[in-house]
Amino acid sequence: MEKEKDLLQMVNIEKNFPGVKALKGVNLNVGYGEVHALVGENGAGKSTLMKCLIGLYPVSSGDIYFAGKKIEHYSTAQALTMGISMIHQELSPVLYRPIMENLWLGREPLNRFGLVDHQEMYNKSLRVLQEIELDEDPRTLMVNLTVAKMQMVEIAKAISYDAKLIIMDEPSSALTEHEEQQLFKIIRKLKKQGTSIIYISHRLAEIFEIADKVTVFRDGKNVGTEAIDQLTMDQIITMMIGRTMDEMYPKIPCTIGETILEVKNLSHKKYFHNISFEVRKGEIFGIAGLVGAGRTEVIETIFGMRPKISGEIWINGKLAEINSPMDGIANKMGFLTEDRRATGIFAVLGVDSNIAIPNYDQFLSKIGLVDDRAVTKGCNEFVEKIQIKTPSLKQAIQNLSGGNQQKVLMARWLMTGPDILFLDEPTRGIDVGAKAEIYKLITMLASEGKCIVMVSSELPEILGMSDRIMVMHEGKMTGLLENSSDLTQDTIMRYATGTQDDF
Amino acid sequence: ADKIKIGYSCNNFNDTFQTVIEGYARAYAEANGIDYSYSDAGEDVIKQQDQIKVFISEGVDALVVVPVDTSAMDPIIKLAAEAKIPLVFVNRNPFAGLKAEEIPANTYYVGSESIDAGIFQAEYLVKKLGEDAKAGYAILVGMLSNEAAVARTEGNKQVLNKYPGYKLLAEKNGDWQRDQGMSITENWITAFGDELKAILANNDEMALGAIEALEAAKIKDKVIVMGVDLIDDAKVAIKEGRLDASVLQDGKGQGEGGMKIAMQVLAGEKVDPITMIPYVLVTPENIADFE
Amino acid sequence: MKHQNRLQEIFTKYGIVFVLIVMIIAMSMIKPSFRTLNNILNILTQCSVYGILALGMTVVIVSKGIDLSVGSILALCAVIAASLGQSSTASTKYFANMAELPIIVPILAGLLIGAICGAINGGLIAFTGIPAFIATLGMMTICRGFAYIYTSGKPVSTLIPSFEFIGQGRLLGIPMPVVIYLGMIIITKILLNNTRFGKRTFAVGGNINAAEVSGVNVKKILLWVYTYMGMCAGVAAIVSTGRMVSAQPGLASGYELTAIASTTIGGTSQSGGIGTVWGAVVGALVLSVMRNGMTILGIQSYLQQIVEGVVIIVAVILDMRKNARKA
Amino acid sequence: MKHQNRLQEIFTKYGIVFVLIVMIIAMSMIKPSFRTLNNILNILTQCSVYGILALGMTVVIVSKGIDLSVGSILALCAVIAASLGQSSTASTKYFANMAELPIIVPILAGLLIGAICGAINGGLIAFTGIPAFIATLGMMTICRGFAYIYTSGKPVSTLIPSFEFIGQGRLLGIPMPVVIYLGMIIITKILLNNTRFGKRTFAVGGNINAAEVSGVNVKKILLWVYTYMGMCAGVAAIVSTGRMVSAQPGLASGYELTAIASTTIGGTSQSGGIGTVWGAVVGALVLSVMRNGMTILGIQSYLQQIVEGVVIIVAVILDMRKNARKA
Ligand SMILES: Nc1ncnc2c1ncn2[C@@H]1O[C@H](COP(=O)(O)OP(=O)(O)OP(=O)(O)O)[C@@H](O)[C@H]1O
Ligand SMILES: Nc1ncnc2c1ncn2[C@@H]1O[C@H](COP(=O)(O)OP(=O)(O)OP(=O)(O)O)[C@@H](O)[C@H]1O
Ligand SMILES: [Mg+2]
Ligand SMILES: [Mg+2]
Repeated sequence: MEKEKDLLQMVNIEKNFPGVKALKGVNLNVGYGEVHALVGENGAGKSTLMKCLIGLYPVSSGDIYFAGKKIEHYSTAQALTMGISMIHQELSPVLYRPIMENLWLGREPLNRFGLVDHQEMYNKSLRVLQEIELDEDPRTLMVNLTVAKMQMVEIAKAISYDAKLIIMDEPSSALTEHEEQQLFKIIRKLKKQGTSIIYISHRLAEIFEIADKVTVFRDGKNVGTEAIDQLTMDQIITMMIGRTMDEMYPKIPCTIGETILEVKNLSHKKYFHNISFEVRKGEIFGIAGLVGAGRTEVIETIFGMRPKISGEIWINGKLAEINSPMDGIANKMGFLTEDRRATGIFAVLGVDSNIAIPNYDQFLSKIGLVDDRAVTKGCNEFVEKIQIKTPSLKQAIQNLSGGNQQKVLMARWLMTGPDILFLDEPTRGIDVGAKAEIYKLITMLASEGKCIVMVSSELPEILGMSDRIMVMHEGKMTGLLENSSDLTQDTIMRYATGTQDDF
Repeated sequence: ADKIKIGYSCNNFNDTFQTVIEGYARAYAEANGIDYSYSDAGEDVIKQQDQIKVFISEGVDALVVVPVDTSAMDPIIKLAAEAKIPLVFVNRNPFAGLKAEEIPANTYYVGSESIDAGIFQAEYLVKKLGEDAKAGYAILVGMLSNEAAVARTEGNKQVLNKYPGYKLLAEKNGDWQRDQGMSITENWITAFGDELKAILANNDEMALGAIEALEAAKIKDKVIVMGVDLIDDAKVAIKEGRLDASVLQDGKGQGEGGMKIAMQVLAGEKVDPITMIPYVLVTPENIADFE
Repeated sequence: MKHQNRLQEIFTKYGIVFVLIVMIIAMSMIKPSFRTLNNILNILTQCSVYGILALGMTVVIVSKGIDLSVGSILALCAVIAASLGQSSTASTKYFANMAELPIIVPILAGLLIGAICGAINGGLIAFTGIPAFIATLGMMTICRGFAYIYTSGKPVSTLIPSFEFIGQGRLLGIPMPVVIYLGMIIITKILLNNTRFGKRTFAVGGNINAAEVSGVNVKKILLWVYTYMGMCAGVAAIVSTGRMVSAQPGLASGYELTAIASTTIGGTSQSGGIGTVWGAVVGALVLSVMRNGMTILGIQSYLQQIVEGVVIIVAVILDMRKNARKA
Repeated sequence: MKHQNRLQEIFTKYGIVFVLIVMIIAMSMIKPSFRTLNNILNILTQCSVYGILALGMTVVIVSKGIDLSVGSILALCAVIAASLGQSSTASTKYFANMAELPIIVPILAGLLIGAICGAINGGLIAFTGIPAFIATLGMMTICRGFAYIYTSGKPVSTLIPSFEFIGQGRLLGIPMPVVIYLGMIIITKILLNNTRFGKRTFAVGGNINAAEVSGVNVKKILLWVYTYMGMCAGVAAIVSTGRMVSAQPGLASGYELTAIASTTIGGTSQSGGIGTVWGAVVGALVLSVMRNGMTILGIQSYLQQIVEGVVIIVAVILDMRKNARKA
């Protein structure tokens, strides 16, 4: 065999799930000290390929060479000792255990009696946390961390294996600018040490910032591998979705009408204080801020999921009493939550049930039973209108791609005929193609006269879509800005970090 | 002087007949000014031992015990001996087969021989059908591992094995329960049809369940059914001619008898270690005597 | 190739039905008496009581719950219903001076008691948030205790003849317990598949947080899920009282496990959100055919227990394969 | 204000310990005999058997499992161990020509049988993926069946004197069952909190995906979790055989529920990943003190059932409040 020049070679990998061909002969080469980006639509097979590599799934066929040796039939534990570690797309903390036990799970340090050495574990954890500049006691339970910090722990863990190759599957989806930059710092340091990194992300801007090479996937096959400086963003998108995309943020100006929702001095016991804003008919109202700023909580409180301690919510000029999501829905609100898995989809239920759950009142027959045929008809309308890709209405939603799941949830809320639609991170973890479609949908809704409140951590998205923007910092509103062409990401960041405060 | 204090440990109150015995013991205690406490072991040997320990640490003067398991009474006998208090077993005999002098000091038994109930049923069956009859029979067994269930079944077989014409078709445990007696009998009717001539049940509840099944299949008149205990429902059923026989255990004799012996021992009287209270076969002929 | 896949698919989808059919065919060949109409009605009658419990249990398990108290609730309903349905000739009467009541009174009483006990379960689970396992474990001993206290441990018997009709009468040649069972199947099927309550029950079992966000009143649904289970126990109590023409406080102990086993054999998933009424029926039939068959074959009781355990495990393993691709 | 919060925090954190203390104080005041050393040793002895089961059950529940078969496994272990520990004077001997064996043989046999049964449970759960509830429900009737078949339904008695020592002897004045219980507490505590196995068990129960992606051999962990549970049942079987100086095939039925109740009262969460050994001990003590107290007070047994159910529910509700803020 000729002298190896790549750390990793994956040759002609195929992977079949019952009924699904997820990988159809994929090749991937990663050199030493290279940051190799992997991009592709939702369901293209990126995570599957990586799970094969880390030994979670056996490959159906194909060869893997790592550090010059052919490796086969190995477990995750073996992959980890071989020098491959991975940050997984789905955050998976053991919630009620301390940080340090999460870090060393599967390789707990032992003392000479063969028992777990807690002191040693603590010391090692301190060191690792220091390395990523996370200032937390290693004995803190994971459950007490914010999502972003949990993700940082995951990153720390992946690094602590001292691996030759670190796979990062959408490590930044739960991070905002600040942590993201920290992550990039770490990646550059690792690269200097000769560590190779596979970096998966739907945020193409990141790819240009950090990657050396990029491989594009479509439909279980690779479309091409290029050095990053040989490509433009548009080229990558074209490779990904197989066609050119017109406009990422298809914002059409629409007539903005009277005020529909008015929030006055809303406060929560713990998460936020004194929030006031109003949203008008046909308006897209963006809420920006760092992770943990309390944006989600504001919306949850308005929608009735959390109790407020003071403040008023006015709808159409009338004071509204909202104490539960039921009240929220009765007041013609809809809420696309940020955590699709935890509070969005009914994983094992069909697409139809997922759409229809809040809407059965519309489909009752004369004797008060649910008219399944009407449900099917109603759901089909939305499937067509917003182009949900599903083999049938009965398909369990967990088998759809992330973007399509998100569209199903959109359909759910649109069917309730809301006046006010809250969208919390509507495009998190969604590929560019699907993203653009969702933006199109949002714009269309606004032009139909709905008011849209959109929380997002992606500033380009906020800037590209909103009419007005509220910025929050640590539970306070720091800015209420008109979106105009001279508003920049930097300005918003100043408000988000509390450097600038208008209130 | 202080009132005399007696602890009564029941094996299982979910067994109707045990509540009858306990009722008589309690009535006797009330009538004689005894400080009476009782407990229910729920058919759990270990729990019974625990409860008896509680009685002893509460300072009872005597113990009356219906054993959950007759073979597991050694620790309890020892506990009583250590506490130097008399121990009277009732209803279930831990000393079956022992001679009077082999029984530990200060320990007594009042009750019947469980096997007799089975023997009485079988003998009555032979009397009704004749020694040379060709007849298939089935046994509804009580809760697995109850001494009474084992012994009564044993008694049935002991007698009927002597007659070659009598054939044991099946035996199955119905956990003393009426609904199980019914379901099992329904299936036996399917399995054996006309072959089935008699059902001997370890207790009345299961016998009554069997009768329901036979009546529903309209073949009650072709099958003899017997139980044990003579509970109220069984009395009625015998009078109505639905149940062919039951075997009476003398609940009063046992409940009162156990307490009486404890009192006699405490009074310093000399008492035989074993007091047998015989079973009585109850049939339509003599049911009138048991009103 | 394609064809074979399709066969395999049908087999995995309806695996348990095949198991049932194989059992029936095997039994019929070994013992011709198994095949008689009478025995078939027998099998159906025998599974009616726990079959009805399994229907309610399906709703409970679909909501991601469990109910260990159904056997005890059944017993409590039965003794109370029976005590209100005694004939005037009864030797030990519960309500000494009460006239004979029409059959509807004990029936309603049984249903009501069942509903109340179920509502207590549901209330505890919905409003205190304790696990269903614990709430219903507590209620299991509580209801059993009340059944014994109510009866002082003695059976309640000599009931009015209408009770006998419920247990042993026939409608168009079909035994009444089977008629009632069929009725409950239809009601539960409609409830679970054709009402808002049913759809929402699936949602609660599938993802309780998402259900809440979608405006489902989760507490109310849980309350009604267990109330319905309690009512099923009430119906089962009436059937069982009718069959015995009497009621015992020790009745139906362990039936909760039979009901759960039936439901699970029928493919209802304990992780919530998945389940069918037909599955519960097939599962109950599997157990019933097995018990009937083993008794007819004269298999020793101890051995029967072992076989039953093995069948439950194997049936569920077979059924798991069906869902494997989703996992 | 701050101070009060702290008190409240302690109370919510150790709520169940307070319940226990209040129960003890109340009993001591009502009945002075409750306070005697003898009675305290009594209470400890009484909870030793299901207390040991509760220890294993803690490990099982921490792994997000459940084990309904422990009562039956206990019985099977007990009858087999006892049959190997009969004295030569026994009237019905299992192995007619066998010499008296040293006590270690029946002890090891009991542990081995327990471990095997547990491993079968674990194997079914880990390798077929069927729910623990169903696997152990099946094993519950299977093991019970074997216990009956092995003994033909009869008790095994007349054991060698060393068995009596295990059940009734004392070490430094402490009854042997309590000594063994303490030993098992320490072993389980170390196992759960200081070994890799323990840490990984928490991970498997807390988030099976996290465990899997960290290279934890989840199947192996599950196998050992149930094997350990089985061994605990074996130990409990030896203690119980020693206490009765005999063994019955019907032994310990329903103990699985007592063990689960103890564990849950002690704050181990059925949703997995949360639990302590001390909690299991306190939970077992709560039940034991309650049973002891009610017997001393002469409370009617039916009423005892009701009280026990209520206490289980209330204890868990109190404990829920502790975790409420995290939910
Ligand atoms: N365990 C599984 N069983 C069956 N099908 C699966 C499984 N895991 C993934 N798939 C399917 O394989 C395909 C590839 O999925 P994968 O998660 O690898 O996509 P991805 O490129 O990582 O997408 P995303 O960008 O949304 O993370 C999809 O069609 C998915 O539905
Ligand atoms: N379940 C919880 N328990 C304790 N604290 C929480 C919980 N959920 C959120 N918080 C805290 O509330 C604050 C705001 O929450 P959150 O992170 O959801 O804000 P956000 O602005 O919506 O961020 P994002 O939506 O970008 O994730 C944070 O300080 C977080 O630590
Ligand atoms: Mg992915
Ligand atoms: Mg948020």
